[in-house]
Amino acid sequence: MDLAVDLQGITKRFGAFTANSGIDLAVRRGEIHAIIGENGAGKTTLMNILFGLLQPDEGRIALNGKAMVIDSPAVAIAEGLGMVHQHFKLVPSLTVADNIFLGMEIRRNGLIDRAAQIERTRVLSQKFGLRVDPSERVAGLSVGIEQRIEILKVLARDARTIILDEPTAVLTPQESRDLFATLRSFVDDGMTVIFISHHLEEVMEVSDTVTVLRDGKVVATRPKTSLSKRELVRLMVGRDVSFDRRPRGPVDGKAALEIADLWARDDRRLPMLKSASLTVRSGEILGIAGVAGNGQTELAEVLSGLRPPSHGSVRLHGQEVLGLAPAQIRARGLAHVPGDRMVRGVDRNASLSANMLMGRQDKAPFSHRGILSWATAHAEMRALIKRFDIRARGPKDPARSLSGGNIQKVVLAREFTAGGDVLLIDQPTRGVDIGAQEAIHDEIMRQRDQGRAILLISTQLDELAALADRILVMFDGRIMGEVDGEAMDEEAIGLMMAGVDPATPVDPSTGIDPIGAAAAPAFPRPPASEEVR
Amino acid sequence: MKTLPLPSGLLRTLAGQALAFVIALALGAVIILMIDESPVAVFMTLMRGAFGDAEKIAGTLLQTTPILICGIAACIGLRGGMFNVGIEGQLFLGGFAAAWVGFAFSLPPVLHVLVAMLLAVVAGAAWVAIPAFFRVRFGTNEVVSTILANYIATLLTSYFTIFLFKRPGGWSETPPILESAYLPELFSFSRLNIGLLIGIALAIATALFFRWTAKGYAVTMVGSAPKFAEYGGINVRKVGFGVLLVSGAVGGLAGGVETLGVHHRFMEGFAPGFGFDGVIAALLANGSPIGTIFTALFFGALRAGSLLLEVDTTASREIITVIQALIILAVSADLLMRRRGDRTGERRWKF
Amino acid sequence: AEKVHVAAISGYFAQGFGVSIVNGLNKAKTDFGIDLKLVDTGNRALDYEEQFANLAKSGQYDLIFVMGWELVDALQKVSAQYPNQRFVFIDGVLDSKTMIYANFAEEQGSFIAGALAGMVEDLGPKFDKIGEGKAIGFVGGRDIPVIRNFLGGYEQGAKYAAPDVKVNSVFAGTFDDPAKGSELAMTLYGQGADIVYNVAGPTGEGVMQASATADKYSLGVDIDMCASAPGNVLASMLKRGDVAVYAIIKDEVEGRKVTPGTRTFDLASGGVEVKMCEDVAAKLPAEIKAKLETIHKDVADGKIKIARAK
Amino acid sequence: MEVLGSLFNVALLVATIRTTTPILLVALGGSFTTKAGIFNIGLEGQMLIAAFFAVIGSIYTGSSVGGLVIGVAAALVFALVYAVLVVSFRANEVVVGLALNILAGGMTISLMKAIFGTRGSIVGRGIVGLPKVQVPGARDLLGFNAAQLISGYTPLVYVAFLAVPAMLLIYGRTRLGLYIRVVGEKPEAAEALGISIARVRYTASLLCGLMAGLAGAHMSLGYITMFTENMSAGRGFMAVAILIFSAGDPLKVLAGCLLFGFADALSLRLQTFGFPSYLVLAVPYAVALVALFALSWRARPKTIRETLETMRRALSVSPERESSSTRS
Ligand SMILES: Nc1ncnc2c1ncn2[C@@H]1O[C@H](COP(=O)(O)OP(=O)(O)OP(=O)(O)O)[C@@H](O)[C@H]1O
Ligand SMILES: Nc1ncnc2c1ncn2[C@@H]1O[C@H](COP(=O)(O)OP(=O)(O)OP(=O)(O)O)[C@@H](O)[C@H]1O
Ligand SMILES: [Mg+2]
Ligand SMILES: [Mg+2]
Repeated sequence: MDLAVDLQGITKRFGAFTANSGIDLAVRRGEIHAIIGENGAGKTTLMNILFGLLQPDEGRIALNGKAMVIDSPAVAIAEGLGMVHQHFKLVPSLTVADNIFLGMEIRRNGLIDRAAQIERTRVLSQKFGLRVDPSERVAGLSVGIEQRIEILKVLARDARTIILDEPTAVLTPQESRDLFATLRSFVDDGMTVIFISHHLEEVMEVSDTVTVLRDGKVVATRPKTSLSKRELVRLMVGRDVSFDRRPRGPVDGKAALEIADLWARDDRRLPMLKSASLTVRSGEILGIAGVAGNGQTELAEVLSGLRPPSHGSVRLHGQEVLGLAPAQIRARGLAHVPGDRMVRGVDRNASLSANMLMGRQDKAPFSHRGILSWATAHAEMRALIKRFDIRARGPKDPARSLSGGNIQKVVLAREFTAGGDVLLIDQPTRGVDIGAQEAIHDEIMRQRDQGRAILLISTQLDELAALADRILVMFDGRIMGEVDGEAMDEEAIGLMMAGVDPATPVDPSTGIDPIGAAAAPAFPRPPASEEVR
Repeated sequence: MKTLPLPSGLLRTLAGQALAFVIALALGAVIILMIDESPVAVFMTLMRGAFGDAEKIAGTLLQTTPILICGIAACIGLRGGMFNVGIEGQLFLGGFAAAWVGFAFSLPPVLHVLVAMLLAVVAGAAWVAIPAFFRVRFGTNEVVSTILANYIATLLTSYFTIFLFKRPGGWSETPPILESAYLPELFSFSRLNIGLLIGIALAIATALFFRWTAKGYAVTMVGSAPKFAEYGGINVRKVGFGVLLVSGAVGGLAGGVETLGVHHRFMEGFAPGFGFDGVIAALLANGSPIGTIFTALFFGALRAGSLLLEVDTTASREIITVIQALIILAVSADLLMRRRGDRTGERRWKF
Repeated sequence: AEKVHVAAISGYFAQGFGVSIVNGLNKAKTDFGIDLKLVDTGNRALDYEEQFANLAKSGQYDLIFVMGWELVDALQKVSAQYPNQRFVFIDGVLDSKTMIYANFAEEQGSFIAGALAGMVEDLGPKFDKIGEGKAIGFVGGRDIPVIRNFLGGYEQGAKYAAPDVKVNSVFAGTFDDPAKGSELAMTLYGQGADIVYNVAGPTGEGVMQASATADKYSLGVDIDMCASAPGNVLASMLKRGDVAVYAIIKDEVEGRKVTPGTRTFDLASGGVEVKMCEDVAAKLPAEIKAKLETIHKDVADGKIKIARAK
Repeated sequence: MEVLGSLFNVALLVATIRTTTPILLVALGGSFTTKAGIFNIGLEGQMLIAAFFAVIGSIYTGSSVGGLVIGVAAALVFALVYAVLVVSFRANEVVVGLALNILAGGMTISLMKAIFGTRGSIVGRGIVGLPKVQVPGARDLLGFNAAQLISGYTPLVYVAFLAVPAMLLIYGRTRLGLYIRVVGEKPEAAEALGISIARVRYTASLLCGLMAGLAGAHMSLGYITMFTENMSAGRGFMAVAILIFSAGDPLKVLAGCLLFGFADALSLRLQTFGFPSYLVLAVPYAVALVALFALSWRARPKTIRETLETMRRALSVSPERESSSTRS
């Protein structure tokens, strides 16, 4: 057999945690080989080992039939391997051409020959149909273009085997389709593609062979044709799962959270939230769908007081809260599960109790006249560990010793018990295993049934389909339209996520553009926020 | 290698520090040999100079006091994520302010001390206020701004001392403070005064504050995870500003203690280097106030020991500076710590 | 006779006056075979008292020489605790009655140096390296009383010799930054000064070197600095610490036990003197040398009274 | 007017060039580490140790070049220790930097005492200083006054100022410069392309040591010809301050150093007009501090300004919503 990549018995441990355990992977030349698995299954780790960014503790690697020790990406690159990383690795202050030729600069008389690099980039770009402006700086380019640059970077190194780690997570469905066409053309040219995803549809659409990872082990490697979607899910998760819609009663509460004509800028000071208006009622789950980086983060941050708004109004139970400090907004009844849990949600080095204490360090029974009662905090944390089924040894464990999913549960536990009756939940199950996902969904439904108003931001449509009463779709900082949760039309949502207007946009009525967004250049989306720092 | 559970992790840290220590001492011994002295004699003299008798021990504690208080000032900043390297300047201003109250006003005994201390504290806080403001408002690097402020503070206090308040006919120093402003001494045979107790009490109070109060919790969180703290409703800027002010205030207090407890006046070149020693003591103790008691004691012992060294051997006292620097370097390398998998390294210091 | 044990303690052994003291001590050591211990105080006021106590407590030193005003408080305290220990305080007189004082009249020497500078200025451009306007300069280390005393003598001397001469004085704020000393001197030369007197330790060395760069004149201090910038150093105002300590130790060694009291080392007794540099002196008109002799005599005799700075 | 004339003249510019040079050399060295993402507070120590060994080297080899080489070598050793601890051992860069500063101070004094039997300063004793370079024809072409500006300095003065364009070229056009920038800005990107972060940071540290070494040698063999305790006198710390607000860009470093050098030269002059020395001596530090504050103040409030501005616009359009946007 003609193998481009042959991994045998790869094992990688991070401390006591085994991320890859005895993995065998054989990738034939000229195929698209998908690797799928849950978050944390070990996909990125495996690819980093293959690419020389990590060293395996055990196992053997052979490329193109040659046994190799890949102790640096340089070795992998020399052997014709290229990798497009899950988190892009471009240097913002450099131009597109500089980025592409970084590490293999074209030089004349010892100096970098910029003109030649730009020319070569242009040629490459044309040859592969990946359009970029070679002399533009990368800072400020959209994610889609950044991805093109990453692919060009790989191609410029004459890669014959390309690894793409979750390339579609930040793309719209349409952009994804373009990418797949490009990948196909690569394979037609005799190249090999390894493609990581946990989106079943994509895998079924483009791959020739599928390898499924679970808990750091290979559970199956099969030709796609022999697989059904249902089987794939079972392999990934280890049992049948259905994101069936949760049963629910009617919504009849009063308006708890009202947002009107809200505008805000992102970190680059570009308008990123444009005239958003919405209302969430008590006992209702309002879902926000959209590709990551379309203003959802900004919306959540403005609501919780973490980002200065430019304009608009936010009312909690009829009271204006826009512009108040986070603590004041919390005091008025908003609880917030942040999307970026490692940075915003916890202090990784603090104990679980200390993490639970955040926001209530001034309140009884945890503190009396400013003196903390750690005993109470530990007791409370112990109770939460039980109630939310958090896998931890005890309340004094540092947060960093927990897995991502369990850290998420700590955050949820804290926020759900914080006493707020409006819950702002951003990506509740990102990086959470399936079992825990169900538990979290149960908990969210329980909160709804208790009459809380819930604003649920998620990039996973099936999650929204299972939970939301209504779904709004965001694109480019605007709310594109609304879909009823009962009869969710995925096609319509997909179009709106890609910026296609279903009918008329929601509220351009006033015609006012208070922050000059219209005048601003078509501005790019920031890359998806990095989850682990 | 497996991750070891906490106790043995601590053990390894301690073993690592001990190893670092031994290496530093060995290097120090080599250097001592190079300058033609016997390392054994030098180390023995150091020990005798630091702990030889009650007076020597008191001398060690006397040296420890300002390092300790400055170290606590640094710890407070470090806990809140602020790197106050300007303690030296705060010390000078605090020292001057206390002296001024001490000689310019005549007050009843206890009150006099309290007022002088209060002004020292205010002066220290005021001196860090502008760097602190720019740090929290505009992100101006506090390390650099406080270092620059040190130079200005030293020159400014010299100016006050020599041009405005010079003791007539004397060296460049202010008039002596009145006896009512003296800090009580602990023993008849030493200048050691209740400043040491103030320092230890402050260390314990600071440790308790961080561990057991809601405010201390907020400061710790701002220091270790500022975005999390912000999200949790803590006013990060206010806390950061407050932390620097308090850190500066404690730096000023250190100056006040030196003035009222030891020198009983302010003079040019009043207490050079104690601010930096304090910062390093705090860093070596990893920002722990209790740990700083021990690192400060260690530095104090080295300094006190070196005074005898100069008299009893021909080695220069500066050899102590060399050994001290070697120890800091060796300890900072954390020899037995496992290096993490990521090779990109930290961009900024972390505690 | 018994061997004499001597200790000396100061933070300034590395600087001009301190160097001359060390020279005197070493000479005494060679000549008399005394036991000598030098202790450097460093710059932390907190340390001084322990350092004195360490020396005094050992009881083995017949005489302990002390130099530096910042040590005064610690010295007086320890001296009170060990009244039998004889301390020799160099360069000043304190209240304590149990100490020996070696006092220098640096204002007298500086007066002569100033007078010399004034007279050379008076020669005007017809003398090598002297410019139009009559201006001379002074670079001090830190702005402290002793240095002011030098400056005072220098100014009085210059005005005495040439009433219309302008004296520009600056301070480096430190004794340890020769680069700054050089820059200050360059500034003074640039502003028309032809002769600059330094009283600034290592900082002053920068002044001497600057006089070579600018090709103007400088005046050295404490020790003979003619070699620092040959051809550009007019003279050095020597403050003979070496003479003083040597004389005191000599008395002790020869059995004339040194007792508490003040010994003054002035122009008359050779404690301060102005040493001309040969190369430049050779070019000076004879009448200047003669006049300088007269002034020297008048100062030494007390005919010319010089105010001390306080 | 006359006062101004005697204050601002060619001599002031010449003095500025002299006072700027040592800081410029050391700050340009720091630029390498800053760009490579290392905060190097140990410049002061590298400079001091180089100044000392340059003098030692000059005495032993009897030549100024020998002194220069040995001084730079000493700074390189310090830079190497710094790199080993910070890059390989991941030690806290501030602790290591401060400790190396202390080490340099203690070592120079101890060695001085061991070698020369005294501490304090080394003057004479056969130290050979660097020669002054007379630019040929400068006086004929430019006249005496202007010629002073470009001629008659020791070689390292020219090196310092020529290093600025050289470093622009290094950062802009060479592979090493590119890698240094990338490693500082986005280490992951470098790592993913097989560029060794450690190697680049070591290189940057050593280049920094080289320049700091030149700065030190300039202090003791060029600016003046002697060594004295602590003779770097805070210039390394000034350089660090300049590096912070210039982010290591050579042109901004030059501007910052000139500003400081000018403030220094000017403050020395102000003394001759009767200002108290202690206050005047604080001027350069105050200038640096104010510059630091002013630049960070300028850099930051854009967000604030913009938000305020958009809010004002929004308010003028829909005044009834006035109460809503009050956060600044
Ligand atoms: N450097 C590291 N140190 C410790 N644990 C790590 C490290 N890198 C990864 N892990 C852990 O290894 C496991 C596998 O991580 P990996 O990134 O390979 O998952 P993945 O399958 O790519 O997930 P995702 O779909 O979220 O990208 C996770 O639990 C992760 O937390
Ligand atoms: N993979 C790498 N990782 C880190 N640094 C590198 C890497 N490759 C080159 N460098 C650094 O970049 C600098 C320039 O390298 P280069 O290969 O251009 O040197 P050179 O061969 O002397 O140059 P030239 O071939 O143009 O004469 C060197 O300092 C080198 O250390
Ligand atoms: Mg991954
Ligand atoms: Mg004196």
